[in-house]
Amino acid sequence: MNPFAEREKALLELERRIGELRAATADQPTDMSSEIAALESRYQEILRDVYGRPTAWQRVHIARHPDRPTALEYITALDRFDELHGDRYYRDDQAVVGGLGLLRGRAIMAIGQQRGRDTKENLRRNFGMVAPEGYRKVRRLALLASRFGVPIVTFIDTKGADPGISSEEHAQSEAIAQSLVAFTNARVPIVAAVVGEGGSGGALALGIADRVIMLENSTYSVASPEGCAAILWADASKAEEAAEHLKLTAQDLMRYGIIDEVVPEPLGGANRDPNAVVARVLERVDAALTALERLTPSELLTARYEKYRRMGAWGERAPAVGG
Amino acid sequence: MNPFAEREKALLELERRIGELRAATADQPTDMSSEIAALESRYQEILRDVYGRPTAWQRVHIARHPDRPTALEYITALDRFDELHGDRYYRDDQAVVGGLGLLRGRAIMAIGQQRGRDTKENLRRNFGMVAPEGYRKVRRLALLASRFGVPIVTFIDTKGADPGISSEEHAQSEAIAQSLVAFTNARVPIVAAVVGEGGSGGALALGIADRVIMLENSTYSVASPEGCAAILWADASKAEEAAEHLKLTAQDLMRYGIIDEVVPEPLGGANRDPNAVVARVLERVDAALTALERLTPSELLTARYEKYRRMGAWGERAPAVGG
Amino acid sequence: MPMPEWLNRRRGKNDDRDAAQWSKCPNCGEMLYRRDLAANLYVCSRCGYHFRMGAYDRISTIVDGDFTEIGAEVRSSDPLLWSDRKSYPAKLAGDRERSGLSEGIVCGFGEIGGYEAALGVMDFHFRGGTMGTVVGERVTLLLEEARRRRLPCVLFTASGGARMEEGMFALMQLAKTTAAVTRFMGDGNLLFTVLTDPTTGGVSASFAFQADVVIAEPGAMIGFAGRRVIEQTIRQRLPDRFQTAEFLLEKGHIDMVVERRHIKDILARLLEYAAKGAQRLQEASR
Amino acid sequence: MPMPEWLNRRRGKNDDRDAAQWSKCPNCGEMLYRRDLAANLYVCSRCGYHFRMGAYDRISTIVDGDFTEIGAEVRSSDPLLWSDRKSYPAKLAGDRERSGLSEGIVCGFGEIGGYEAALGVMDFHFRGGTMGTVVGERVTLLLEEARRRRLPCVLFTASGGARMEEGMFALMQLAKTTAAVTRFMGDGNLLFTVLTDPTTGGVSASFAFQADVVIAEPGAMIGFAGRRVIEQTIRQRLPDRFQTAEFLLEKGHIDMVVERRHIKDILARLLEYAAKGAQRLQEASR
Ligand SMILES: [Zn+2]
Ligand SMILES: [Zn+2]
Repeated sequence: MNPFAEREKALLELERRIGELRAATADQPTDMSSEIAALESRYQEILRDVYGRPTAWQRVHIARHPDRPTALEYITALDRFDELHGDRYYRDDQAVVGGLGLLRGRAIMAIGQQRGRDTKENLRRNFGMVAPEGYRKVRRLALLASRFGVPIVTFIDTKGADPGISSEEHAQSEAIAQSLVAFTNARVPIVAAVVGEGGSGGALALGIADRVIMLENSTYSVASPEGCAAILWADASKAEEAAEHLKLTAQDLMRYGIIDEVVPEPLGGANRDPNAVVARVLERVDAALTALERLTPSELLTARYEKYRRMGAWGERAPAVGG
Repeated sequence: MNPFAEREKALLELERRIGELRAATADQPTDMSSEIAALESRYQEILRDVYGRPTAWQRVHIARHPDRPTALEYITALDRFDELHGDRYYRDDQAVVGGLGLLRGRAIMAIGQQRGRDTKENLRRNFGMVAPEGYRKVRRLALLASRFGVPIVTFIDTKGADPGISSEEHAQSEAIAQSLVAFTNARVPIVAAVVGEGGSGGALALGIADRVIMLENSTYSVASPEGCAAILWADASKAEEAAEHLKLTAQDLMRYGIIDEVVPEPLGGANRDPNAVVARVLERVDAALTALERLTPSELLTARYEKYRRMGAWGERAPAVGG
Repeated sequence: MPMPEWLNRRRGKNDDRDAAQWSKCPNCGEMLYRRDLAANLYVCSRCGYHFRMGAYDRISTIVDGDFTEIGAEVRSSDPLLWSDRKSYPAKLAGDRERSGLSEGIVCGFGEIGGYEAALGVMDFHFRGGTMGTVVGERVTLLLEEARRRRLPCVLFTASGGARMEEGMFALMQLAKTTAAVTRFMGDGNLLFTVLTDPTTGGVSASFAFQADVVIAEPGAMIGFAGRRVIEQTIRQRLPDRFQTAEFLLEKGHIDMVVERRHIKDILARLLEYAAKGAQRLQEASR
Repeated sequence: MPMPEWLNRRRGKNDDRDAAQWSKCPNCGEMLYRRDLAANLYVCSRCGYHFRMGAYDRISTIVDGDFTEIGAEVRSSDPLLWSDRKSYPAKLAGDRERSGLSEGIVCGFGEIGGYEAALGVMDFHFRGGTMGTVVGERVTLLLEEARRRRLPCVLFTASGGARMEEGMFALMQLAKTTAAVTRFMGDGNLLFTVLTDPTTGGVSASFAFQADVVIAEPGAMIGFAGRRVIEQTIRQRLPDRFQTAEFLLEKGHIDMVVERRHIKDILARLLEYAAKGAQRLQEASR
């Protein structure tokens, strides 16, 4: 059970009571406004208490909240969307949704990792963990975007690439490696939005972009906190400690220059007002595309190379460590 | 049982007897030369009788002869060969053998369909019927040849593409279609040698070339005779009739301008002197490469386009049929 | 929808097919009045089964108005002087008579949802939509002209495979059309294919799957090897869904399965994305 | 083989590993005298098991003579100010001491069988060959310099994945090296990789499988997800062959499995094919 969803119950109870009181006030002559005000003040207090300054580990849970908008919420909020399927070889991996669409009148190629919104969809979508067939679909659509001349917009939300037997048998490494190549080479603008969890190479396979935006409570990391704890201390239960070490929050990554923009969420997380969050993210994607649209393909490629060329901290640019 | 292999038995028996007589003559003073001459004359007579002017259907059997040199005989006769494996996705299809090698000091990418030389190899090689994984290997190696800047040499020997369930499930059509694209686009010279059966699109997937050579008794056709008979008359047993209709011999195809050169075989077929045939084919491949080598990549691509652009018979170039 | 004049002109000989007033749906058995069936784009009003559709009927449902045919003058010759139960020229003449078509594909230019495009439509009623020199030549002419005019191209496929009676000339059409497709696409032009029932053999293994976006009609049988060949090889019956459009979608081979009544819309939308993309590129290069 | 001077110079701190005179083969249990093992390129003389090999040892078996190192001055910083049981700088210092290496990869230029090439060799003894900013930067510098000099590049991989202590900076090295690989290859330069035990995670999912030809050593474990992670996910033990080089060859992922003693030869032959191809192209263009 998601601990944040648990804590929300107190809030939802308060919300219900405030609603009831308001309804009662409307019908009756009794003045209940002071009671309502008191409850609302308590409500705000809990809200700030619970959500005000979430720790990295708390943000991991907000990012995983079952009611947080998934990639499909963004994609279906486009003016239009025509889904394209398959890797052309073996399978249509439903952990990835992609296709052509219109965003505020602009043609785009939208690609997202879809984790599912209920148990049935979770299974069908493999919890958003993409298999090689999915990354090959991503690669194909990225190449297709260049052929159409339309920008690529990705919605990142995955714990990581699928770690199953058949994914290894079908060359998961190759699939991710070639997706990275396709994004590096795409002759069209790319905007990536980390809307949930951004886990490891499985996320980066959709994440090489001219502009990377991240929701305030999304996370993006070299490994999931559980994975990191298992790797370093052979103890996945130390995930909370790992989460703090990994600097996986939007704020940290903004400071490091690894992402370009943080998109605010309502207090309590995107799940508390999904429509507004979806609209805000699409608005920021649109703004990013407007800025990028002026660049020629070769200017884009040069700028993209320079951007990733700088990523790291060594030599004269950063103090060396130790001897 | 291959009917040609059956008929050979009489010849092999004669060969044995001539050999015995010769051995006897060498040891003894008796003059047996007239007996030997008689036997040899009879031998030549049978040879001409059996093999002199084979019909199209007979050539189909010569092309399928179990002792006819397979692709690997040509490949292992190269000065050097380093096999490259796999489609990078799912499987290394052993019905295709490909890799880099040296032919008379020239670096080439050699790719062949390998049907197998005994029951065990037949199974491992799927009788030279290539699956999508194999055509994706072919495509990958053709692209790799352009990256290395080395010419492509193919050895065609297949009844046709593998018609199994998993081949359809893994997109056989797409695999062949993309192999055709890779050969069309290759920026290096391509020489194709039809050394056995050239069956349908499954053969053409290795057959788009700047120069196509064909052994005298090889066949190359739009469908196997059995397949053609099944399609047209719903009766595969009418294969012999289909073979005559299909114009699948090297002589016919040379006349039509569909191939560029016929390489002679010894009387009785390539199986009667495999080493000489292998050497002769490699010599002709080498000559073709020498001629093509002078062309720049763009000259090659233009000439290749023009060559296939002309293939067909319509409009002003050929009398229209009927109304 | 008013019938454009060019359609009526080309349709004449087709009318004998309309003589049969009723058609039985091969899927659900419903008896369908032929005029209603035509009005419903040859889709069974009861079960949605997609009947095979004639090339000119198809074109009239796809283009906005005018359609300028090209390559109609290209006719088959008989390079192999083929004759089995019947001579090849006699077979061709019979099919011309029955189908009202000059060959297995109709090619030309028109507008789709306001976007100009090249359009080629194969017709199974002519020699089973087999790929021969005329189909290959017309597709090539269409792609060459579309390339000159920098227009996207849409090809509807319907094919039982290669045309045996043209032997290796038929097989070589795979090479020729691939060369044309490759030049066309290599210049940045977009190719869309719509696979209709059936799309097999050489057509399937060439332009059908060389396109940028591959669409299929519901229930269409699509594959390289024919069902019968596979069943003979494996000596067992194949499941009904095998090689259907829906099966291929699941296996990742095609982009989408689209009902016939939505195909024009989706093509127009693809052309719109392409037009917007081309415009964006042009503006960025200024 | 006489030890080149540059190798002795760089090897100093490595010698403590030689203190243990005997090594036990993890495959067959044979006790191997360490000097013999080194002479046999760290391959078990009894069963052929390939031990992990140090970067400088490897380089000495691959290059003909001189090796000019580049990027050695690039050192890790501690961008996340990481400290768990130990600080990150302390971990690095420990590994430097133990391995005699400044970081997880050694890059430079030399000749292989007479052909000049760029060469990068990862070493599992330094932080498990993890991909961090220094590995990423050195690979990038190597590819950029190779591109300037129009030389092919050979990369030996050995990696347990990404370096946790550098967080997202480590992950971004996949993007950075991919950018470098893409530019390098985009100009027509050839990249060859040799995957040694183990090659997993980010290195596997970037340059290891972006190369033109992918070679692997016998028995090497290669994959994206680690064995333990998969076993935990599926809750069952994996077969021993899973993710071995031989398994991947069968699955079509890699071009060849080559014994260590033949790797220099095969690389020289690939470089020869490339040189002949380049010469041919040059002559044709004249
Ligand atoms: Zn029906
Ligand atoms: Zn051992």
